[in-house]
Amino acid sequence: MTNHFGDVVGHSKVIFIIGANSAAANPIGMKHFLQAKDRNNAQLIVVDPVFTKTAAKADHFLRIRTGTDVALVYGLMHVIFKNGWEDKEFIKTRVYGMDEIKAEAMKWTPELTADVTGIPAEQIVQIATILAKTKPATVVWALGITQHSTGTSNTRILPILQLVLGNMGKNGGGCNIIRGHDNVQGSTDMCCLADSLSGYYGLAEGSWKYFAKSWGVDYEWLKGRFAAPEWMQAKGFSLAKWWQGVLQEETTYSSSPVRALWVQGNGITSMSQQVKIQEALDKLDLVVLVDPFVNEAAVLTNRKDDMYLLPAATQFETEGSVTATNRTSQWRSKVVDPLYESKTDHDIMFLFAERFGFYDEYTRAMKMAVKDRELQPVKEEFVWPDDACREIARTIKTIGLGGWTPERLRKHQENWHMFDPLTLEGKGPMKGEYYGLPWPSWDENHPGSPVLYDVNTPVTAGGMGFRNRFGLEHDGVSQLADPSVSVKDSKIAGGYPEITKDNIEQVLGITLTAAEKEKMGANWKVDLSGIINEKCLAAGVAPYGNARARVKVWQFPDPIPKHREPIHSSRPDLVERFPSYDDQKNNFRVDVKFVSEQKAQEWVKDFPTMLVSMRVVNLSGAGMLERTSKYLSHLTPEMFANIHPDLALQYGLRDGDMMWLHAPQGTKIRVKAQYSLTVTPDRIALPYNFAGVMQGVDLSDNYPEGTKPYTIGESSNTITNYGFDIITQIPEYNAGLCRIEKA
Amino acid sequence: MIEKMRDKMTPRIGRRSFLKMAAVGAGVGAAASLPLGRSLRAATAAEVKEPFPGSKRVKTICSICSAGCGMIAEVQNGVWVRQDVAQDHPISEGSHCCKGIDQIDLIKSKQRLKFPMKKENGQWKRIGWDQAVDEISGKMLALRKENGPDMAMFLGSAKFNLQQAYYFRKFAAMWGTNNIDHVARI
Amino acid sequence: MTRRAIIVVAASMMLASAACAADSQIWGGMIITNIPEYGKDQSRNLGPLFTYLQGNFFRSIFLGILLGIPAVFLCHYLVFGPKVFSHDGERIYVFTLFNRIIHLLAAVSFVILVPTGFMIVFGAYLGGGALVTYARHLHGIATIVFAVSVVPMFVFWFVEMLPAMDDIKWFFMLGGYLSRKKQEVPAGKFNGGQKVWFWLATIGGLVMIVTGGAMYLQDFGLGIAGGLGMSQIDLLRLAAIVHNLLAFAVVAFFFTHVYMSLFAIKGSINSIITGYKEEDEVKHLHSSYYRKLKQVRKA
Amino acid sequence: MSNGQARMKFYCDTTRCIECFACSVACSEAHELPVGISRRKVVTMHEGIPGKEYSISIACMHCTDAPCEQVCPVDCFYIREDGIVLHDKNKCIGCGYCLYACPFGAPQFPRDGAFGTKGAMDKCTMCAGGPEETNSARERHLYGHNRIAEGKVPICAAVCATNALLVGDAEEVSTIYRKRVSSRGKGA
Repeated sequence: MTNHFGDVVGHSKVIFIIGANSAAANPIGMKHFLQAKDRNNAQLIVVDPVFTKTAAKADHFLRIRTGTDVALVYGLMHVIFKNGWEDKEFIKTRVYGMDEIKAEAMKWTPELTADVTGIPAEQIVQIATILAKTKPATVVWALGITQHSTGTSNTRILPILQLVLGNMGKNGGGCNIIRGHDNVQGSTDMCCLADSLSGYYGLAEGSWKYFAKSWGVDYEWLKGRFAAPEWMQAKGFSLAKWWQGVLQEETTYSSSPVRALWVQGNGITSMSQQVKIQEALDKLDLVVLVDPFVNEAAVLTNRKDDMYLLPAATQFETEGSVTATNRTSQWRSKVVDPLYESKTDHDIMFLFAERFGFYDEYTRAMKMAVKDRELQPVKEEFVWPDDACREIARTIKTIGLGGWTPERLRKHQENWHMFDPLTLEGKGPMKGEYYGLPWPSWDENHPGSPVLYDVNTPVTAGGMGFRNRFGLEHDGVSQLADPSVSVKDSKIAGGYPEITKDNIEQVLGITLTAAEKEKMGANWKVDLSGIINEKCLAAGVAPYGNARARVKVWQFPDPIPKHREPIHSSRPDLVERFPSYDDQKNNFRVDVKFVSEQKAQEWVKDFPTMLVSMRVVNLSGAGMLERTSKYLSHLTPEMFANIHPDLALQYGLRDGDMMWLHAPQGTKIRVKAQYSLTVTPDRIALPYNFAGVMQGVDLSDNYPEGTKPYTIGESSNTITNYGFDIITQIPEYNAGLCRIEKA
Repeated sequence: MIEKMRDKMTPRIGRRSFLKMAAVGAGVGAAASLPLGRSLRAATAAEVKEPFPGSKRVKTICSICSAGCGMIAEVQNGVWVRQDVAQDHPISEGSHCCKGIDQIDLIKSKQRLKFPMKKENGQWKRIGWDQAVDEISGKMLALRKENGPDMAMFLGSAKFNLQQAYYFRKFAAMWGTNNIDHVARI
Repeated sequence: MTRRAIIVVAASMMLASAACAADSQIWGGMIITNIPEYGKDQSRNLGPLFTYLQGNFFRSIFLGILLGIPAVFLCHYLVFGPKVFSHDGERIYVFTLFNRIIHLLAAVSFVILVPTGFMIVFGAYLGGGALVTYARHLHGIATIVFAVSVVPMFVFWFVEMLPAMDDIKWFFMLGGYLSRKKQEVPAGKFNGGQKVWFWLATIGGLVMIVTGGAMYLQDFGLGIAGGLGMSQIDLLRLAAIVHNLLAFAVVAFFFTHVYMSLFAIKGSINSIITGYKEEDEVKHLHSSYYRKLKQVRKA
Repeated sequence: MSNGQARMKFYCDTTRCIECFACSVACSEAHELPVGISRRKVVTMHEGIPGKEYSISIACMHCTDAPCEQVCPVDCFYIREDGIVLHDKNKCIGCGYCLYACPFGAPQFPRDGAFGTKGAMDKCTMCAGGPEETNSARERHLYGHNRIAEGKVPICAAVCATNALLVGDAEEVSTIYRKRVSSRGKGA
């Protein structure tokens, strides 16, 4: 989220929601959208394959065919460019590569867009007009956008739309992406990811060296922990396809097959390819599942030995901070001590670190601090979570977590009432700070940045330009912002590069002492001394630079986003015109099929119905948590599929009848047909929050005694079609095909 | 005709009893979003009885979704007795969805995993922490010896707090693998 | 037989309650159809109607019946006195043992049903709570006893209870009860008054069972309401109205029946205990029947 | 209202209600109701029909001329001076008359035992408990929490995800709603 919910209420005139059902997934977010409607007369535009509860509150509802988001946005941009409604000044001064976008957009006439997306041409023109004429508009999305084989393109095209409209860095504008779990933003920022180190540092040698230093360990020791140095810098297996590391059916590239699985609080029963996951679980040598509830992976597998369940405490039995979707950090206090024999997650990690022989190295950094501009040991014992919090604050520069000290976060919690819900600004003693110090909060005095990329606010008050991340120029064009774009109160006029040891004196026009130079890190990202940060803020300069937003990513298979039909498309005629990518070699250590799977056969002939996954309000994630609540489980007592009566009757299905749904990969699930007019007869919608039944087989006996939730059901992900994003490898949950059969 | 009959349906005043009418509405700022009637008065201290004497109100954050709603947990003698709304929270202003307001039930759920367990010959068996840690670490290290550190896959959680998430990444790094992931792929 | 019936009824009740535990007919999705309809002109208006009737009249009418009818009979007794018949004549066998047992069952059930019914109606004056709740449950249990008796009763007296010309005459002279004179009253085995009571108690009784059962079970999901084209709650409202209205008549006739058998005709109660009626009584009060008996005997 | 006394009312703004069930679950959880008893319900009308679909949260509306109070054979209802309609479970015989009279399907009946008979009626108390001693364990057991006595707002309205559900003095509730509608302007 570049902005925040209160900002939408306060300023947005249009809320363009695409691929998000806030009313079910995030009702408190929905509250803010409805408040914006009531207070600003904001128009709510909802794009979704299904008429959701969010759509029910919309002023305009666009029923899109799954997997055609890029086409739709190009269609909107076509109208905008054709009429010259784009924000020319913004594009000229702060964006790089827009010409190619414009050229692509000009191909997407409303008629072509209508044919591809299924949205009437007049409606496309109408919505484009609203977006162009009503400002500011905010764009909201969630997993409906990301979970596609073109997920990366989808997530790029929407910010590009906002750049075209000049809505970035403005109150009431921006891209407000609604994240899923309570700390998914934080866990992502901390990069529990196979392709990054905490703070999105990447896996290059420089990053590892920085982290070795930050952790107070010898880089060579750390390197020695890995199978070989090359594997240290290679992406690991991803959550989406780790099972190929076990099964090795597609070619894998790793120093070892995956033999042990360690799951700590991850509902892998909500992942796609459940059958493959089941096979992999059966084949592994060791399965360790750490969770407050039984991880239903333990139920999915039929393995007989070498599987352990360790009881983790919930987040109410421990203390720490969580990052909300708007980058705000909130302190979460402990309510009660860990119940039963459960232990907190970090205690479990400490316990095993000790057995694995790296406890000292693991916890060393918590006993260190930056003193005299250098990281050094300062005490014998650490205090959890305060010292971990301080460690993160001093280490993670990329997204500016320097201000997140436990003291400040606790103070914000104590003073909830002193912050304004619309602006997040503090009042009284909290004056000058934004609630939860939304990152970047560059240092201990920085108030946090409620709205990203806002050049009309001084850096010290949360303003900044776009980040200079991809060099100073490309194809001979400067990547820095136009001289006319100066961040307010900045000592430097116009754009400037990211600050490094080498350029700091020149860019800021200062002279450093020899001592400062000696202690300073190579650049702002790896400067543990904090000198770069300090000097930059003194000059009103964001350490990461003031650059152009690039709409062209020259390293990607699609430098500018392109519409590509889903792997399993309902329109074979369009597959010819907009085929998927070439098959991919070695992404996250495994090959991925694209066009070969897409063209393996004309899927729609055998699988004529589109498959859409959806959320129900009472369940989240894999649903194990909520299904153990008697009240929540009572709201959806069993797994179902929303199906239009016309479609159901083609198969002789009455309301409440059971049906089989078959997927192209040969898997099937047995679910109840629930008549609903929220779907059209060409698609059905399934909630994905059930588990405990697999392809018609009830797995109740696999639950340890007394742990079975009140409701179990088929996981819709058993029939989620094959398909993964080319960059991030997120599975294609939200576009696929199936065949209906009466059970 | 029925409408006329209905008009006649006047309440029988005589049958009303007035009990406990004094302790009506009150709650100063706590009722920000609500209309506090002119004619409502604050309940006196004598009327406002504490249902859980000596309990403390812990401010915390809902653990369901990323909106980050505030929560008030009432704790009495180390037991979470009641969940209340956090009216002054800057993001949620007291609101919750059904999952958020039911957090107390989820945490106190009967189906919680209460002790370490292992599956042996197809049967679940209760074991102690010591045994669990011994056996798991023994097996992990043995496999590591055979295949190197990339034989492990670590799947972390979006329900960790920030500090735990950071330490989980560090855990995998010090184990010596990049086979670590969690639910956010984009 | 009784026990078996109880088991059958209990089992069906359990089934019904299990069926509705899954999806309530009242509080489930059906609640919506009910709410917007309430009080609208085009709807059946059963909700407001029930509220109006129950809120204003039912209790008063019951009070009127409870006090009024006995008062009328007291006056009648004082003015006209009981009818006395000779015990010297022959005794005529009119009720078989089976008749009497069944009637006894019905009698027992009525002796429970009517007072407990009144206890529910006037529950407020009894303070509600456990006492009236038990009365309600007893009302329900007695219903089972009544249900067991009503069918055979209906079957074995059905033919003799069919209307006849005598009945019209009987009604014109009100059975001769408004006179101290001993006269022959036109009536078959059963007189016009008895016949009305019979039909009310059997057909009316069955309706009472059904409506009462519906109210007792409340949230049953047997598709009955849907079959009748109404919502469950409207069905219940209708049941409550019908049950109360019918109860007026049933209670009134029950009082009459009791008065006649215990007070108005001296010793007439014996016939349903022993099976025999005094010849004198039959001759006067069931003259047509008496003549028929004589003819049969002659033949 | 004639005497200037506030009359506590619920109002559900259907343009705001998103069927999130927060009110219903909050109510069940706070008052520890058995599953199957929902003092508060959320229903959606015309689901899936653009422009017509709306959701609404329903419970006891605490009617001024409460029909339930008029039909109760044991007079277990009483109406507080602030308009909250409450009842005495110790008096209630579970006859169901209040349910027949209620336009909102508010009265609920727990199933006692195998015969499916009804126990004492249960309904929304606007979090004001019952006739037992305020905040006593017995009151909590029979009627749930008495938040009103604690100076708090009923949990359903307090928790409402979108502030669709309003509670308070009838006039003030309508003022809030009017303000919302007028600021919404002519759009939509």
